[in-house]
Amino acid sequence: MKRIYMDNNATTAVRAEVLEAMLPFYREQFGNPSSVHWAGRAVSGAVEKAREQVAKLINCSPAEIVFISCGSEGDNMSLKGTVDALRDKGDHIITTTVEHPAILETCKSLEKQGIRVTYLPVDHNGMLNLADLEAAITDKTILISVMWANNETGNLYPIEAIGAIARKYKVRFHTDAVQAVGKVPVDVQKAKVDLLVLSGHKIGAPKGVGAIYIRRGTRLTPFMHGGHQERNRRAGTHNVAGIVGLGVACELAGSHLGEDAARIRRLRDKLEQGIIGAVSEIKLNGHPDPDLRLPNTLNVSFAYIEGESLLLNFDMKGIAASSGSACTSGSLEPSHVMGAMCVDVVLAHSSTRFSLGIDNTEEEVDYVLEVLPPIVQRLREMSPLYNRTEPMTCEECQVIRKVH
Amino acid sequence: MKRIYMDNNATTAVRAEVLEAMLPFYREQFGNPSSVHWAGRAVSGAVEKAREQVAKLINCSPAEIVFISCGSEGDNMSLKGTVDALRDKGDHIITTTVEHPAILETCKSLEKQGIRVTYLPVDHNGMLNLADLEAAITDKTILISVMWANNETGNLYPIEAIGAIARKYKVRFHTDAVQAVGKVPVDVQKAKVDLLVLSGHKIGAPKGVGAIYIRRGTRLTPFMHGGHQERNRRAGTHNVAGIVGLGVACELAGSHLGEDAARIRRLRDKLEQGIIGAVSEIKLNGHPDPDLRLPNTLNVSFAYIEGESLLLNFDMKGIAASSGSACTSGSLEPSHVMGAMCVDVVLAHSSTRFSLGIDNTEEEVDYVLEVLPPIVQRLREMSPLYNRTEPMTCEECQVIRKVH
Amino acid sequence: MYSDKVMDHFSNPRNVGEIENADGVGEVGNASCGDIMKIFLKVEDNVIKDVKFKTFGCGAAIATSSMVTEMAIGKTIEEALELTNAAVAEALDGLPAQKLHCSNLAADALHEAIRNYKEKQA
Amino acid sequence: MYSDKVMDHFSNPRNVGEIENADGVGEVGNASCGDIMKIFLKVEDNVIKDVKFKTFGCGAAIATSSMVTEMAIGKTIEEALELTNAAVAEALDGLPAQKLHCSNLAADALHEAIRNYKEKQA
Ligand SMILES: Cc1ncc(COP(=O)(O)O)c(C=O)c1O
Ligand SMILES: Cc1ncc(COP(=O)(O)O)c(C=O)c1O
Repeated sequence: MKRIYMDNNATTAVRAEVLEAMLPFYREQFGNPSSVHWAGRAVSGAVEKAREQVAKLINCSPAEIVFISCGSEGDNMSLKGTVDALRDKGDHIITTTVEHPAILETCKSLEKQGIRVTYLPVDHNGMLNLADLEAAITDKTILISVMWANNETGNLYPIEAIGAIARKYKVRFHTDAVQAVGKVPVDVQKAKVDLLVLSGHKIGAPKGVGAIYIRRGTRLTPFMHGGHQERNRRAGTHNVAGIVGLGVACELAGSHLGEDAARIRRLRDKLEQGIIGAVSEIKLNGHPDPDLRLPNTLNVSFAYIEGESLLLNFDMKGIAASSGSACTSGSLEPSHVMGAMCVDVVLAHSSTRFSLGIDNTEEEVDYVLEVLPPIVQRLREMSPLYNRTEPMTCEECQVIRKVH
Repeated sequence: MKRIYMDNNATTAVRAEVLEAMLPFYREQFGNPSSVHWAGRAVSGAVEKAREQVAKLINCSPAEIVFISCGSEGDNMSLKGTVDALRDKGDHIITTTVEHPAILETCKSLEKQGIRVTYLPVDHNGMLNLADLEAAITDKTILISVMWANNETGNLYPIEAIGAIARKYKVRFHTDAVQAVGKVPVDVQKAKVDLLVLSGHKIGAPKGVGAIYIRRGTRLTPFMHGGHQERNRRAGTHNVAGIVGLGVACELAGSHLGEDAARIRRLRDKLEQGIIGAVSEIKLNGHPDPDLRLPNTLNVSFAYIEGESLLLNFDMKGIAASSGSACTSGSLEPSHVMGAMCVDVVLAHSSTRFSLGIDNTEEEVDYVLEVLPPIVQRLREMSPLYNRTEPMTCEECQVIRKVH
Repeated sequence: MYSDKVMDHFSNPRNVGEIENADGVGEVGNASCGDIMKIFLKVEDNVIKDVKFKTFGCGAAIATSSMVTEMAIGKTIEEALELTNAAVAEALDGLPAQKLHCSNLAADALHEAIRNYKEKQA
Repeated sequence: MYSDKVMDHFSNPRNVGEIENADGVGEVGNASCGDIMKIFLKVEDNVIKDVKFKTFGCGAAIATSSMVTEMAIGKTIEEALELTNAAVAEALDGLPAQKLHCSNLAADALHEAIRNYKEKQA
């Protein structure tokens, strides 16, 4: 069977060059970079080289990069570390309703400790109103945290403009750039961010490694206490192979960013136009202007059908995508991002994300466009909501209205 | 040049079988185990299999295992998560002066939040007095944290006896078993521990993966907030390859534990006896009874010389070991473990740890025994403390007395 | 995740559709899970002669709907009322834990349809 | 970590030993770093004719001790007093940052020895 992977925002395959670079660090150069002997020396240089590669991709100094285990760790570290370091300055954080759970759940845990959090709403396109952001800042605000790109819709947020506002009010600015790095240009100087988080497995490096940019002079209480690794900023023996892989993945991403993005963008646009042309009663989720979304992401809802059924049908044809349906999220509610955008809850349940990557081809897009319309049609025929003549029951209305 | 690695307590090489098991999960089975499609399904089973392998090694149920990124994370999670979950019950933790920094630094950070910590002293052999432990328990005590085996000396602590005391007083019991798992039998039921931490890279799995055992029913606030991974106990995309590697390493460790330990123990004993026989004025650090130490660990101080010089000389002969010297620890003080054992500070600076592993051979031990005595002699000849006739200056006395 | 039987019923659902002038129609839905199931009955001499369904929902919702129609056909009303959600799940060789509480409503929909049938009779 | 020059002086330290009936002896030590350096001088006509050292300490401590002896021999007392720890580190092509503050005391030991020499003269 054909296997078409269009779920690159969930995770990516490790790139061949990345794996090759990693392999020597499992058995030959297996030392602990903190050791002074040959086994340690053989690897400490490799860690520092990776640090330079990561730094180059986001335009910072290597000393400002700290290696961590994943994007979630970086988000926890940024928020909790800031609250601990700046608690005397204030107790207020501003973020958005469309952040990844790594931010939202961390904020909830901070609220239990007495931190006040403003969750900025978004409009129907999933975009922020910067006047809202500016209005939310008080003299107790210690952090603004806005993601660079949304994982579900691909929406790109105006990070430079937000950075300028943060500077104006002298508020620290953190961005979860897990979905942005490697897909669009990311420059921490231009964007004036103080903390930025990236994760390896979204850009062809392995799972279990990430990095956080900490602008020089940014006081941040460590999240992981212990040994002296990473100049006391993150304890735990270095994941050397993972770090080496992350470095190579960043270098590859940087050197091909323009061409890769353009090619993937063409495929995404073809898929988008193809679906819009072939299937009626659908809704594009995220910003209608494809320039304001990641070049690889398409999120679309198919009225009357539920996302998991769609995914399973796609899967039977070898197509891997993802869904905002409650049934696939591990929670009982459909996607909070769809909810924040006031997408009708039934449509939210059918929101389907196609996230392309460097390995996708035009043939794959053609294949998806071929098998998708009949699957949608078949499921619609099975749906009690489709071609309905009687009015909806109370229960159903409730279903459809139950969006904030 | 010969390369003899005797620093297995710092980190180990990834075992060939482990690496082989990991490789398919980088490029072929690269999916996110949380995904419902083929790419996710292909790996979620592998994660669950690894969970069973880890559970079997320490005799718990797979549902009680949570995968994490390293030992330090597990220690942070255990302490911080317990304090958050049980804060209403009390504000007192009991630990020891010889824990790894992942415990000690975490305790320091908790002290800043108002938690009271009792650091139990150890005797000259590095052992605890269980009457001290019992006497330290109050009705505000929420956690006892004692390591299973010490990383520097190899000392094994009486975990079963401590578990019994903890049960008697109904206090939660955590053990940092990073150095014990895979080297000695570890059974969480027998030991009555509630939380246990292990780290992959100490047992032939890669760096960047570990596990925590959380006894069923143990309330623990998550350390890493975010997605629903690990049944909401640890957010972050699974490090699938690392987890698979950890599983295989645990299985290998379990199936060969007896023979491996016996063989390594014979080599360690030979090294120990050989050094004691060939070099005068040395001090064995840790318990003199080798049964009360890990089978692979030997820690010895060489009077009059400093540890880094020794290590560098060993290194020039291809021997990798480690030292309690300040110069290699990344801090300004020599090993806190030597300090806690009241080892004279000059001797502490020369404490040298040989930690053997499955790959060491008898020839390697012979080689070390051949090159070590002349190195020690040469450095002693160079030392102003050796064969001294005049009395020490004030400054020197201070050096030697400055131990708690 | 799903058993082979679930996947079979999901990919080849039995008795999809509507029955015109049905003797009983029942619908249940669960907003948070995104499942709505609608069951149509044809009853003759107290025996269920035909059942059809339409379902908006996940794989488990569709498979349980399909399975319940197969299980109900030929049963008396009383027998059909004894069919439980658990029995449906069992007939499918089980369902994933997180599906048991929210997508396993097909027997409820059947009971709703029988209630509607009885109402009409009365 | 260490430069080649440091490693050279560490593995083949110059002028190790003591001078019997030395004209000056100086010792400095730093408890927390575990470094103690002792320098012995032979002085003739205000010129350092011979220097020997004994050092307890890390690689940097031994290398700087060795280097300072090489740098001092042949210098006048005044010239030798101008030798700094920084100059010693530089002559070794630099030292790792964490070594600069605590293991780089060889020039201090030399100055101590010169002070001791002057005291004896007075
Ligand atoms: C006893 C002990 N605890 C914790 C750790 C920390 O483990 P990791 O480096 O995996 O974070 C180590 C190893 O460095 C250790 O020896
Ligand atoms: C926007 C965003 N932030 C954070 C994360 C968390 O990253 P990780 O899975 O590496 O912890 C993800 C990916 O799942 C993401 O898409």
